[in-house]
Amino acid sequence: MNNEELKAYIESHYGSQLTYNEAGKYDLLFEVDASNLVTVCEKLKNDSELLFDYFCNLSGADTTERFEAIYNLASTKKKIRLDIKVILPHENPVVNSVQTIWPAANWYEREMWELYGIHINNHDNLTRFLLHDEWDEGFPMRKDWDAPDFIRFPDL
Amino acid sequence: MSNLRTEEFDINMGPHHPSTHGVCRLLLTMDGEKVVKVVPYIGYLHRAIEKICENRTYAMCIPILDRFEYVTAMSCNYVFSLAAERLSGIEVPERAEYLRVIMLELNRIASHLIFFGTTAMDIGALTPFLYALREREYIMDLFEMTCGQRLTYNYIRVGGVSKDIPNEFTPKCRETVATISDKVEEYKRLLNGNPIWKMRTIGVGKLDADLALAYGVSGPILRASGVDYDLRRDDPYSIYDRFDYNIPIYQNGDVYDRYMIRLDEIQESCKIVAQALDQIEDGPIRAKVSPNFKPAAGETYTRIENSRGEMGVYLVSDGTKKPFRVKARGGSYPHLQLLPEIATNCMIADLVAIFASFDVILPEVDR
Amino acid sequence: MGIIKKLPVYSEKIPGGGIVTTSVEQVLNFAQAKSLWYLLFGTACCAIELMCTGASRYDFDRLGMIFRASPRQADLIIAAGTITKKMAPRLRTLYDQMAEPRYVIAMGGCTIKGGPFYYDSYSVEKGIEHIIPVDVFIPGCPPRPESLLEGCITLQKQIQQRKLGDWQEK
Amino acid sequence: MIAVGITVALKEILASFGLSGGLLSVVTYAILASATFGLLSVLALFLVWWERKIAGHMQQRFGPMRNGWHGWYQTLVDGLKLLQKEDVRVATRDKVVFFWAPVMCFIAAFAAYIVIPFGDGLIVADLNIGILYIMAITTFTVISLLMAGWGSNNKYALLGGMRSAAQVVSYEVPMVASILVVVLYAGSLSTVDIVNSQAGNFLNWNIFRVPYGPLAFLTYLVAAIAEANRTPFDLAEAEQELVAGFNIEYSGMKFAMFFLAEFINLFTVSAIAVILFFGGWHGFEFIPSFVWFFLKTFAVVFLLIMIRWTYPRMRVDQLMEFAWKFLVPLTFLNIIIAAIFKHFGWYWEL
Repeated sequence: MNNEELKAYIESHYGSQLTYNEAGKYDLLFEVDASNLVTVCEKLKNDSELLFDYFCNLSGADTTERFEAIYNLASTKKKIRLDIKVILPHENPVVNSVQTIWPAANWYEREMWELYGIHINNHDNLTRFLLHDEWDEGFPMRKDWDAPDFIRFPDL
Repeated sequence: MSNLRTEEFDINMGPHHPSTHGVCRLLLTMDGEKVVKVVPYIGYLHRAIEKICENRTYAMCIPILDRFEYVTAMSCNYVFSLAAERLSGIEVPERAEYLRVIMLELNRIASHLIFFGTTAMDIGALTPFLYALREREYIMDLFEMTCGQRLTYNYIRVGGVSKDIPNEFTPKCRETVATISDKVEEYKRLLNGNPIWKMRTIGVGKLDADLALAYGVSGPILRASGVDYDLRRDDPYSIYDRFDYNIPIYQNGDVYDRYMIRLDEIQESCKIVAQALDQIEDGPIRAKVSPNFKPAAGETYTRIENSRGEMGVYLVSDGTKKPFRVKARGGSYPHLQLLPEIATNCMIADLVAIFASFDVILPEVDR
Repeated sequence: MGIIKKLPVYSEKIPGGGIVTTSVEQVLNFAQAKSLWYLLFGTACCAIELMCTGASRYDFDRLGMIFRASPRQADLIIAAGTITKKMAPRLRTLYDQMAEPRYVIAMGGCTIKGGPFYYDSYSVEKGIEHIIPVDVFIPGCPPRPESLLEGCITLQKQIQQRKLGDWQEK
Repeated sequence: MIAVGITVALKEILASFGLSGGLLSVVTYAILASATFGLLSVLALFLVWWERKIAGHMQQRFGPMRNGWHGWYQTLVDGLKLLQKEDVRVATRDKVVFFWAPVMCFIAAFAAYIVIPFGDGLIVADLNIGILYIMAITTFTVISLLMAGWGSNNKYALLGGMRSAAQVVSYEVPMVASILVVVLYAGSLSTVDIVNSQAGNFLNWNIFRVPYGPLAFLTYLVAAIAEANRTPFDLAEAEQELVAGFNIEYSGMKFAMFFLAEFINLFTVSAIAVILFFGGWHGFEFIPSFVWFFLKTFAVVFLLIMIRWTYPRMRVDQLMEFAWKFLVPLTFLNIIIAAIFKHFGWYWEL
């Protein structure tokens, strides 16, 4: 299944929940509403045409107006790739956990919570693990984050 | 004996411990020699590479990402360059593609040699470690000849590679590859027939395919569990389709298979390098890319097959000279996450063997 | 080793005692310098070069340096690699656990001033000098094995020039 | 050849100075003990250097090179350095046990040499229960390791101590059983008698007395490696698992004592192997007997060092299984075979 076929398939079967986003350059990128995320992911994993059984990566991003969570999925059997983006508000961002579908998501979600402050619902172990234990300076990966001993690279 | 009162105790393995390969802390709950519970704690090498990259130009990101996975720094260079090229649609010259493949495969060999050495050392045989590093030095010589560095290369750049190989590289590389291919046979003779080695590895730390996929395990560990999935073939990049090589698959998913698959991969990589040296032709080594290169706005998740599994970079460009977001995904991250699943209820010596067989490199986990 | 520390105090009271002090000093310093057992401590990239230096081609053992896994038995801590804020207290603990006399080599840019992670990093300790006292700095990212060997030989020379009791003050 | 036992000769010399009675014995044995102690200390230093050189050359490097010719006084320098090191005493230690563990290990390692004949007549005391005495005294090492593990108040150390206790207790059985085969033939527990029973042609050495000799030697060797805590049975230290095992909290001189004792034990088990299986000091007449003894012992030491740097380490449960399910039945079977051969006289006496 190449990218066009995959796009057509997804638009015909998941058109109501997934909307195509053309920012994705090499692989397909679809946007999903935060409330639909878990149900869509479950369907994508169990769809016999797609079988997205492999969770590559989850990254958060901060665009200063909103937060994004990007799920990179792959199928080892169908050899296809798909990215899903969830857009979250900048105030009080919350996303549901997908670790019941892919246990691999556990640490990625934990990391996203720690570095971006995106709260994860239904996560079994939302504790600090990358930053040191006494960390109380907020969420360092946010674009507007600053701290007294944080030295910025001289402007280029 | 059954009414003898025993007590479980906690033991802290790391962050400074000879067999955690860096600074990982495993909190073990032990019942005598048996490990009842493993909780990995990471972050002792969290260096904020992703944050740093957001404030650098694309060319300056590459040396930073070198330190993301220093054992196969070429892959880090490559995956970032590939992502930037995919965003902006840069065509890489033919010769540069060959040079990239040669360097990537040499680096894979170097990394697997380190795996072989450290695994043997963790299981208690010290000498193979020195043999493996001896062979690795030959590869370091080749890298040094090409880009002047032994570990962090900054060689593969956006649009090509930084320097052409010197004339004496090709004969020396052929010789090295042939030597290493032979030496792998020697390693197999050294350890495979050894009953103690077999006792310590066969059937230890079994990982079945379903669990492996659920936890996002990739690379040699996934293939040792019987899943035939190699990104060089299944999500093609570069020019890997021009070479004739096998992808070794093992079925049992124990420490022994994970060790064997890497030795086999060294030999396959040797084949690829030899073929690439045969096919390579003269030509330009770099497309025209300005130092303040600005890719088109967009985002991509690019992944390649690294020696430790899938290495990926999620790169977002907003059209300026600095990347908007760089998220590096290392193969070891899910592997370490999986460790508690298969390492509970084994002996502490098995835990060490399993940890070694995962070939976890901590900067890749912590970033 | 209280006796040795007191030796100059007593020996210099008797005529010609200075010679005794000097020769004892020389022998003891020589022993310390030529038998630097290093702690197996590596955090990042430099650790790989440290391993290479211990291996066949460069061979630390030639200088009489072998690795010990337990800090109690080590004389030298080669801080190889980036020290993060999370790791810094552990490094200090390791240093405190070592028995006197103890030495520190800061290997690589990260341990000197944060190296490539000086700017824009929220979690890297900018140099280890304010965590533990450093004897020799080795620049490089990572330093070549030759530089590391040179650094160790420099440390050996430093040790041999010490006066008795110097190492108690550190 | 020293025809007279060294003890007798020394006693005669001392008697000529006017010493007699109990004092004479005390002085004699004190002198001999100090001589043995000195010899062994030098020997241990040499063995450490030797091990490092052999390991180096096996691993395609050189080992110590900078201190003297091929680093020959490297260990001396190490010792002098360890002497200067601070003696770290953990606050939470068990004071008495922590202090006495290395001392006991050291004493146990040296005490075995009372009955080891270095050459013809070169023996401190020819006890009639020599081998039994060695077995008894070397077991003290395990108590000291256990003490070190307990006294350090460190979990790694405790694990190491417990491991070594379990290991040594298990391997004592096959070791004694393999020795029994030799004792059966010599008809005596005295080391001198055992060596003398192998006198004459080298085919009289127990190792060549087929079929039980080689087997007894191999089982002894395996058990001996386990007794000396060396790879593949170095579970008590197991660098990659337990950091440094039982000696994790020891520094300076106390560590040096463990370190030296380990190498003395290595020499002890090799020397016993030579006494039991390789005809002790016997060899061609024109070379002094003690030279033969040392040559043979160093050959066995060399073998043990080669084994150490070749094999991976066993796991603790496999170690136990190997001892109780394989070695013990095998050695018992060997005793039975040997007894049958002895009963029917199916062996040569050249």
